[in-house]
Amino acid sequence: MNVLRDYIKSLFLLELWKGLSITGRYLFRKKFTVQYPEEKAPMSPRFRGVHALRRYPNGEERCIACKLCEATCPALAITIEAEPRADGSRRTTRYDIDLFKCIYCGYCQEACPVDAIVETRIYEYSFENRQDAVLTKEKLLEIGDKCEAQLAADIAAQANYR
Amino acid sequence: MIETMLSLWEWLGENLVIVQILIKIVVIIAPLMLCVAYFTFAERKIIGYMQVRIGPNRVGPKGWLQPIADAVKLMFKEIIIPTGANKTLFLLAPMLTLGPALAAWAVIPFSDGLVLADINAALLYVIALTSVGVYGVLIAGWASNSKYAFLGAMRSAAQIVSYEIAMGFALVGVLVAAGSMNLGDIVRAQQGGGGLFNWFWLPLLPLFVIYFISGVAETNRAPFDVAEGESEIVAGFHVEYSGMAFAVFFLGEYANMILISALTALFFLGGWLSPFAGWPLLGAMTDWVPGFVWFVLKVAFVGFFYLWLRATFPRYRYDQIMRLGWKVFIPITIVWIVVVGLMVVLEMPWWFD
Amino acid sequence: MTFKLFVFYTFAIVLVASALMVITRRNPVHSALFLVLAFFTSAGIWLLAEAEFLAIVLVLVYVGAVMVLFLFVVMMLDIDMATLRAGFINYLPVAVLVAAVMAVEIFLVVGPGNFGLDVFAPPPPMPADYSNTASLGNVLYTVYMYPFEIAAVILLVAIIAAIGLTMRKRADTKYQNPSEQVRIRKGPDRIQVVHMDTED
Amino acid sequence: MIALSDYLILGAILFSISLAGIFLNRKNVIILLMCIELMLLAVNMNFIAFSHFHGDLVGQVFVFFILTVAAAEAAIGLAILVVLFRNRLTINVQDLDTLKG
Repeated sequence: MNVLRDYIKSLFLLELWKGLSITGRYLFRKKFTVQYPEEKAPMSPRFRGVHALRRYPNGEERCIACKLCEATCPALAITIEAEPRADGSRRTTRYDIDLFKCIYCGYCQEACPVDAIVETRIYEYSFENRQDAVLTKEKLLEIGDKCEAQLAADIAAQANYR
Repeated sequence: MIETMLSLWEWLGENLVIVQILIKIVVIIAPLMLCVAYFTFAERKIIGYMQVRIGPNRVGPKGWLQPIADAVKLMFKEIIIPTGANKTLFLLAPMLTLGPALAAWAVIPFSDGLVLADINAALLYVIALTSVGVYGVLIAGWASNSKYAFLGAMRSAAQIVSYEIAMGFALVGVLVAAGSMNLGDIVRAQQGGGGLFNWFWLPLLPLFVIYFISGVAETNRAPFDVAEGESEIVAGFHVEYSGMAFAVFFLGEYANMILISALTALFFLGGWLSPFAGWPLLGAMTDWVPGFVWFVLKVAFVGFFYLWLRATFPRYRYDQIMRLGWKVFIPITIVWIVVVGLMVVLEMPWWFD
Repeated sequence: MTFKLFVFYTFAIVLVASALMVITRRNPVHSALFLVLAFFTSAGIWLLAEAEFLAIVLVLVYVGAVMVLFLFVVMMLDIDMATLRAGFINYLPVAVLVAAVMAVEIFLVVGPGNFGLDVFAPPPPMPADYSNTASLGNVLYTVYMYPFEIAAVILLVAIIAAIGLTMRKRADTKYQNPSEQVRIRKGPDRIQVVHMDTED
Repeated sequence: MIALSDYLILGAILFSISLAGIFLNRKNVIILLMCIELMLLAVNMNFIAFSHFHGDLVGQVFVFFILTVAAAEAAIGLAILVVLFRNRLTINVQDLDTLKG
């Protein structure tokens, strides 16, 4: 009996019709496509885009040149040079992130004891020269200044989970 | 519109023969190429919809200019000829794919009497031309001087030659049922009071299925596209092609698909006949629709099936393709030819009386 | 010169040229492709002689099947052409001489003197509703029934012989048996649900 | 109009060419097979021409049989060739000399 059933099944291509009916039904399903430049997908506060260096509210940069981020970076994308400043505090003289090397893992952000280096929500960026891919300290700080409100909000939202 | 076309046709018939034939060829080929271009668009759209996305929608309103943009892009790309390739054959191969696919349209009747060459051995001519199509693939693979291309060509040649047999046998069944090799006569043999139940797809159901599936295999389309097999041999026989040479291959593949769809419509789905002919209410309501429209609708229906299959099934393994062709299709066709012969001899009612 | 004659001569010139290419090309793939061209042109010439069925069958059988087989074999085999070509020039004079003598002899027999237009008048063209296929079929299935069946048997023997000659089961390669694979059913063949007790 | 002699001469030229081909390529089995096909084509040409000029279908029937036999011959010939190449790695006719009486 089973043999006969299997035979009829294969003769009338029943399983193939089953497959066709699935794709046939999906033809009329609602489509999920996001029309990118006009619409954008919602973003998590943990989103890891291009990097930024933050400042304290009084304008002092947070980074204390502990070099934990440089040490933890798996792609060796971060280069830091530091010297004591005139007032004796330790600050970086150079803080470069090579975006060609960076894999946006977010380890630098986690390693940072003072929440200085963070990853922003910015993901639409491009370069026209290879040199532009290396983010210098000035550029990082500039990005940080621009997104400070968003960054502070995101860090606050995540505070319970850290 | 069809009436004006018909009268134009007759007017041309009374004048210069060569010019008239050339004009007819242009009248057939130009819309056909447009159809081919928009078939690629339809494919991307339909497969997109089946995968719950919307497909190309950026170029022009609703993406309608996408095929034009593709064509323009391909036209301006460089045709790279690989080192050690045989230049003449390399450039000849795409034309050998496209040529037979277009030449076969000479005998396709679009409506009653609307055919370029009304020859007696039309069916044989069509089989001969589809069998010539394999040369483009074979020569492309060999002339590319590339292992992937060559492997793709070898696979595809063996596959095409194998499925041609099943296809030919299926057509023998049609031939026996219709009693003629003229495509117009084959369609006229499907005329009757039952509308779509008078067509050959019902008495020749196994042959219909086999013909269509063999057609899919013959045109190297999914799920029988081992000749391309992106995951195994990159893109198969046309891996070395670029620019316009590649575009011609592409056109050839889609022209072949439309050709097989048209042939399926003619042989099994009653060509230009109305599906509701002779039906009490619908028959009278759809009486005014010209045959050409029915034909186009049927071709589009079969073409849609091609895309549907591609969106649904995973690629066959090569040895299973060969098994299917030789050990399943050929025996079934032979058995059904005998059955059809019996039906014709016994003058079975509805179809063969 | 009528149009028909012009077509005939064009085809004839292409046919002879491609036949010459077949025997002189260094690369056998080119030879095979020129042979394809020769078959195509002769199909054209046969059409002129009102043998549509055979012309199309020539394309179907030779171009579509036999020559694909030839090309397949030529492309697959790794042939050392240098040794095979050795002696080509040496045999050229003999070949040309023999071929020329042959051609002249046949020409003397079948030349225009014996088989020209004035001896054999061109036959009247067939009526428009004449079907070469149908009439050939009529003859083939009545008078030549037995030879036809013998031809079928010859083809069958050829199929069996070709398969028998080239079929081999290699012990050193792994292969799957698709017939066995498709017989697998969803039930116990494919997956087996094993019941296991939890440990505590 | 095309005369019968035109067809016959064309057939004769084809036949001679294929004969020369057999002389020239006497070591290469594949080209030899192709020359035989060409020869059969020449013969078929004569049959078709005579059939046309006599208004008799028998010539065409004969061509039909020649086509079948030639197809069978090509299939078996190529099969032999493949087996040959597989076993001896050559298709040179001169190397096929192990069958000594």
